[in-house]
Amino acid sequence: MDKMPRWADVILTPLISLFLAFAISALVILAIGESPVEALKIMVEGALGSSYGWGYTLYYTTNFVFTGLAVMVAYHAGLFNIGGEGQAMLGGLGVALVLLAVPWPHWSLALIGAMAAAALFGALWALIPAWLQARRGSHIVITTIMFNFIAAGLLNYMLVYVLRPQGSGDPASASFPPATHLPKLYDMALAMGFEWGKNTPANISLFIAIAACVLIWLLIWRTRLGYEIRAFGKSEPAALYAGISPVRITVLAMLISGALAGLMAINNVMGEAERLVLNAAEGAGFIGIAVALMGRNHPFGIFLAALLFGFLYQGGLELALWANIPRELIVVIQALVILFTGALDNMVRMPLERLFLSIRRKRGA
Amino acid sequence: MTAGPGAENATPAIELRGISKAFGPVQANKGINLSVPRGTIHGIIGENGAGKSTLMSILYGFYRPDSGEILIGGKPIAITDSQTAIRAGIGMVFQHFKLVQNFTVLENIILGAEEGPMLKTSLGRARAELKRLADEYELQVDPDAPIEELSVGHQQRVEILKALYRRADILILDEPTGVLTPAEADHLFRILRGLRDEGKTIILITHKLREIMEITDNVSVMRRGEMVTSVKTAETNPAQLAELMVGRKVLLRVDKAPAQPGAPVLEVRGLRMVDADGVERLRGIDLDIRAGEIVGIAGVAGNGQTQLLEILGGFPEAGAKLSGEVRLKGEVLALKGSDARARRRAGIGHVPEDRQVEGLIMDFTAWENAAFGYHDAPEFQNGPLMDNAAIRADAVGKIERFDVRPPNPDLAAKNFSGGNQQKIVVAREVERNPDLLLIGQPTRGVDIGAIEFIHKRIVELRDAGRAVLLVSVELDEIMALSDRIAVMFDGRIMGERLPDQATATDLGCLMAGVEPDGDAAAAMQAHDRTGAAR
Amino acid sequence: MDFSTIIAILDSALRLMTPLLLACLAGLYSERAGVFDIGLEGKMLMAAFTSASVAYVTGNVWLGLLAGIAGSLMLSLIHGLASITFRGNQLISGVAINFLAAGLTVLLGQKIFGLSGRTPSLEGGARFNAITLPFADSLRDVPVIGPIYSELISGHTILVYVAVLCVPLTWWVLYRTRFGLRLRAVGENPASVDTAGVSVTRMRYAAVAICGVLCGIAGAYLATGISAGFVKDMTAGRGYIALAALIFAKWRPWPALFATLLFGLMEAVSNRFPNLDLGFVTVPSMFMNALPYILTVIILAGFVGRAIPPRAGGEPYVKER
Amino acid sequence: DPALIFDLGGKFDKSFNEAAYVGAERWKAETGGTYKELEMQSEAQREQALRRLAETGANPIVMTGFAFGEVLGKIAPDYPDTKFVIIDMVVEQPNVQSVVFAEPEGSYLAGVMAAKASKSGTVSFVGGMDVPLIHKFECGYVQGVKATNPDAKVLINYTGTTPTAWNDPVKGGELVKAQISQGSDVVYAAAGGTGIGVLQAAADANILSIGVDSNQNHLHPGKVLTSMVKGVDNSVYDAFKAGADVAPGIKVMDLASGGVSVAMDDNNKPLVTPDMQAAVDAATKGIIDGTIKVHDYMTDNTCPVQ
Ligand SMILES: Nc1ncnc2c1ncn2[C@@H]1O[C@H](COP(=O)(O)OP(=O)(O)OP(=O)(O)O)[C@@H](O)[C@H]1O
Ligand SMILES: Nc1ncnc2c1ncn2[C@@H]1O[C@H](COP(=O)(O)OP(=O)(O)OP(=O)(O)O)[C@@H](O)[C@H]1O
Ligand SMILES: [Mg+2]
Ligand SMILES: [Mg+2]
Repeated sequence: MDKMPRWADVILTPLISLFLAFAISALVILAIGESPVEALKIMVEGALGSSYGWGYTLYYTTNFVFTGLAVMVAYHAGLFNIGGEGQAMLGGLGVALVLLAVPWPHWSLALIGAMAAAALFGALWALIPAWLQARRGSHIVITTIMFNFIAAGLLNYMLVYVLRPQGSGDPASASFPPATHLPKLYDMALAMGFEWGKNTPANISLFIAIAACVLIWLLIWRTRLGYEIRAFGKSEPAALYAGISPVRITVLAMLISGALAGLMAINNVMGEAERLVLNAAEGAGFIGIAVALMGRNHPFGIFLAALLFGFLYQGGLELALWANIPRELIVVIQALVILFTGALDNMVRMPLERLFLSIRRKRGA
Repeated sequence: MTAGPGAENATPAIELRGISKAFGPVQANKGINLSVPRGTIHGIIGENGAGKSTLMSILYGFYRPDSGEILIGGKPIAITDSQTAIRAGIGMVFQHFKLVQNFTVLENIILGAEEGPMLKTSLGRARAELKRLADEYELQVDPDAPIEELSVGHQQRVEILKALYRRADILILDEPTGVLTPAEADHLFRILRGLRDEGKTIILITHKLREIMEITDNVSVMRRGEMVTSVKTAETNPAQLAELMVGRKVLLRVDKAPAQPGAPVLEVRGLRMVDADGVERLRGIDLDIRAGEIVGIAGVAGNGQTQLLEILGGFPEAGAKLSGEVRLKGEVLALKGSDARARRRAGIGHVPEDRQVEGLIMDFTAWENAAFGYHDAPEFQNGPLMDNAAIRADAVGKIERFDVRPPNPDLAAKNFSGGNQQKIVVAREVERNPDLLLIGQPTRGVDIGAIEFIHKRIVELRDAGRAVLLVSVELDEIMALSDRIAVMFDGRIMGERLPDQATATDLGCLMAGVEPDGDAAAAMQAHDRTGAAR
Repeated sequence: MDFSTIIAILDSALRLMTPLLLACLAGLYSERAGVFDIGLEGKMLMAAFTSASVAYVTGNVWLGLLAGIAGSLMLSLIHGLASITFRGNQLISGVAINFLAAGLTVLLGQKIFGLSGRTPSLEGGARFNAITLPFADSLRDVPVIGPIYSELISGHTILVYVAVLCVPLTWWVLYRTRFGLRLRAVGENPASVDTAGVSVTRMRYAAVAICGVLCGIAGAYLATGISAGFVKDMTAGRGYIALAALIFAKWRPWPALFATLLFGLMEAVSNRFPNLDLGFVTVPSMFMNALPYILTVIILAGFVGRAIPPRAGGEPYVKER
Repeated sequence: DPALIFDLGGKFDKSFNEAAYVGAERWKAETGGTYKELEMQSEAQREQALRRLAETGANPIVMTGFAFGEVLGKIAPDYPDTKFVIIDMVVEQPNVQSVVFAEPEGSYLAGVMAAKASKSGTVSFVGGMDVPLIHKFECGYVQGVKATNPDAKVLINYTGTTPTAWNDPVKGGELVKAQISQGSDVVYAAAGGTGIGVLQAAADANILSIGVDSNQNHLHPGKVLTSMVKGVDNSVYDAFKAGADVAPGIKVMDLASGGVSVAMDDNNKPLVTPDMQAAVDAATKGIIDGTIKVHDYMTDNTCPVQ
């Protein structure tokens, strides 16, 4: 019944869209008087041309995978969680509190503790909007937006008045003890006998992010809860008919979503900064929205989209470093990528469908 | 083909030549020719998905044909959008009404046909015109009532008024009676005859052969996108039409042995329900159903049947207050809150009235839908995960046994025709072998082939000693299937009848809230008053 | 709190309300027509930039206003293409527009003015100045009414009055005109509009364009009305707040005025009382800064029921699947 | 070549980062040399940027902002041959020069001028975010005000808690208006891009304002009382000029060394009365010779006066 082969839909369409996005970006680069070819070269080499570039690309990817998955889980339940940013901030707070308060003997234990704290804090920050939506009908889009602002205020307060070491001018927590430092991919590669990604922040969290992709895929498409989340997200009356409780699903989906957003903190707070800084989440919560939507709300797609955004982030810095191009160009390129692959994809798909239909007709005739 | 009354006019009102339309790979219409003489009622029948709605939508400019020619009054015309169709004098009442739910009747009627940029003048004129039309054609509706508060029958009147307001000469009605009570349908037919006698041309799509025989002058049969035949109604008969339509012989009557009622399965005592707005929707229902019998509930939609089914199914609308007692096999069922899951475990199966909104997740595949509501059954679990292989295998079996077409478990529910969607729901609920099956509007919009099949399954379930509660606005269906008939009106059960003793007029009176001995005119008036659901 | 303090707070609330109200009404047109728009922020930002740039270069704020509207309209057109013509995901399109505006404004600003996204400060005719309403001065000393008229009502830039007048205007358009009827219908059930012979596409584009115009005015107000020039990211999340207000107002014009005024008021109050001293403890500034958001949540939870969006909202109109 | 890294605010923040940029440009104009510059986009890029620049041989590498402190402390030992200069933070490494400014001293002078200029006896302060660095400004300012006029009232506002707090001229303007309605007639802004709105609103309402970091007197001539100038530009210029020979250690830029000052130029000349000038001179002298002790908020997280 499909209008075109699946591979064309899944691979060809996004590729052409991506190409269009980059073509327009090239025009923008030309317009500000730089060479697009040079820029592309710098970006690709800087982000993917060395283990160093990959180390950073994968570090950003890890952040976006977590926030993308967070948006996705809520989305399947028909909930639009704009609060990933605040939940990620709270996750960072949880990580900092747990790592500073408990004398962890080994990083592995610390990681478990930090994951629990990050997930718990993120989940709790999502719980209130979820509960308000389920019980009071308060629109989750508003409440999660508000909770982002409230989280920023809370973090600001905690860092300036509670967690900041005496005498430090930096609104940041103390550094976490060395025993809690996560192994970097570099260390892991060394242990296996080769050198990879020296001095890059990519760390073991990447594997946790990949594991999260698999687990979330299992959750959504292989468990009863996932089935119920999807059913509820598609049709609330049908969910009621089937005995699925809207309150339960709303709350559970948002808890999982918030926990995932919170979990991002093990990568940026625990894995990279090794302390909590004011601006820790850095908009990754918002990027997560784009990543989830572009990844078609599927973990595999989300991983690819996160990789794309990781590439843009890392390539963007290299661009700023080696060419006279302002960092905002990267924001424009991101915007174009989101626009073409996410919103204007039918512009590519429609003619493609027609093409495949006419090919099929010819063959049929 | 030959013309009906008014045949002296040689040029047909509508002529379609070689109309083809494809939706992607689906060829919905293939080279269709059709000619409809002026001043006739022309019936079109065909299985679900045969392409009837598509063809009419093309005529109305909703879809554009891939090829073919349309002639109105003998003149070729390119109908590129509905505006052109309206100007050519075509009006259409769609299968799924195209009304804005939170607009008033008046607003819906003037939408797109306003006079001038200000609403006030348009509304004033429309109000007067509406009154004239309403009087002339017996199409009374409250012009200021919001659509969402009207019964479907009244919503349909609004659709017809919309077309008449636009001075349509050609009126297309796509399955208009699917949602009407017999009284409403009769009323509609009276109007249609009146319109025909005025010289208007009417195309009527329906799945009900009785209606074709009763009202049409000519009838065309469609199958799989093609026009199979067009004949004078007087020269054919239902069995022949059914065979033309489905391509095989169809049994038009339900064949069932007398019921052998056993122990009571469902006992309802004094069930009351007040909804969130404080309106009392059920006013003390007493009802018993025994094992091995089908109890049919007849009634105009909106008299509490929906609420009754939902309460028994375990999901009363939010904020409703319930009282009374419900027992299943002697066990008292808790009436608090919403727990459809517990009801299923207790042995109640439920085919909901609206399959697309409640019964199915339209974006789920057929196999996922085949377990919907039973997805927590132990046989579908595999440790912490769901056993998708088992669910799929189970679904494949159901699809085969219920002849769901196309037999593709991976197709999304929305891509099946209405009849086949219904088969998926019925298969899911019937094959669970519930002690009590609640079934609402089992064959709404379903073609006769599928109706025959679904009816057979319901009777088989009864014969296996199960209790069935059937709610339908189709009196024919109620009469054909039920072992006992209860009539609901305004949240009460007005009376019970045995099918062989009940007559349509008798039931009609009860449905209008009048004891059968009361005079018929009062009944009709009462019926009109209750037309508004709230 | 004395009377003059109340007047001052309300006065500030009015100014802070204005961009929110314009953006909120912008969203109202778009969403009432069934096109969701989380790109209000980006459109305002783009408009703020183009209006400030043109106002600076020409020295004429009215040209600046036009440029602001044009800048915002350009993004509206993209949103329309994506969500109407190509039936794309409206949320993604909105997100993309926000990014695009954040990047382009700085990129262009840097190219043109070399100030990394800032425009030079606007002076004189390049910005909207406060208007003194007739008799404002002579009425000043009349008790109660005087201050209300001459301090609160008089003395705002013209765009503040425009914004407030847009409320009855929007109400009138929506509920009293043919256009409004069709607009509301297309957001509830586009098929009903289509079968009534009215183009869904045209209606939706019109709505999206009006949204662009209003966002343009909002952005121009930010850069040339309430302040004097563009600073990168100067919308500072107001587009999202406007969106929240729109849902709060349940997509209706008068409640939109109320909702945005409430947001303005809460911000004005927290500006006025930055360090609330409760005697035993001084509430930290962070809490006061977050107070408007906390109050919003509380009000939402306590007093506003379920908000039901236009039924066809967020979904592209598809006839043939 | 030397290199300069700007903090998240971006190089044209009209304030701190921009001052650094001005210094670098002055060096470039004078020597004809070239330098590499980089703007931060995210936290994780700090370390990356430092390493990348160090590896490409940039020397010295100057960075603005306390946020680099932690990272620099970590990576400086990896590049012993590279000199680093960090502004606004102390990093104790043998190859790092830490430049810290005595913001409280400069702010104190600003406070003295504000108190002298105020007719209402109420002055005010607008900070970007409620963070320790900004409290330093605030506390020094309040001390100066109170020392000059013990009865004066100081109104204090912070813009917000998200990064947009530094780029919200609209809110900055509203905060000033709220302060004016409470009687303030001199406002001191330490709020980055938000400060532009503060100065604008003050000028519109015909009250005086005090700029920060760079000399902002020219923004609204005759309406900006003064600017508390941090000699970031000089520090960058000096570091670039010294090249690889930058002296490690802590460089305190205070009043005495001319590292901080209140800007006096043609734009604010009419506003500075002889009385005011005398008070500033006296305070300057007192601070330099130690008879006036300006408390630094950061040492104990408190401010002696409110
Ligand atoms: N909007 C659409 N997009 C894609 N395909 C469609 C669409 N509408 C109909 N079709 C296809 O056209 C065929 C004809 O559908 P149509 O709705 O005309 O059938 P029908 O005869 O009216 O059926 P029913 O009796 O159920 O109303 C369908 O089988 C379907 O494959
Ligand atoms: N995306 C699609 N691609 C192909 N065919 C489709 C698609 N969606 C729907 N159809 C076809 O549309 C036909 C019927 O669609 P429709 O929704 O009109 O149901 P229906 O048969 O009219 O049901 P009902 O009578 O209950 O209204 C089906 O035959 C189905 O195959
Ligand atoms: Mg049909
Ligand atoms: Mg159909």
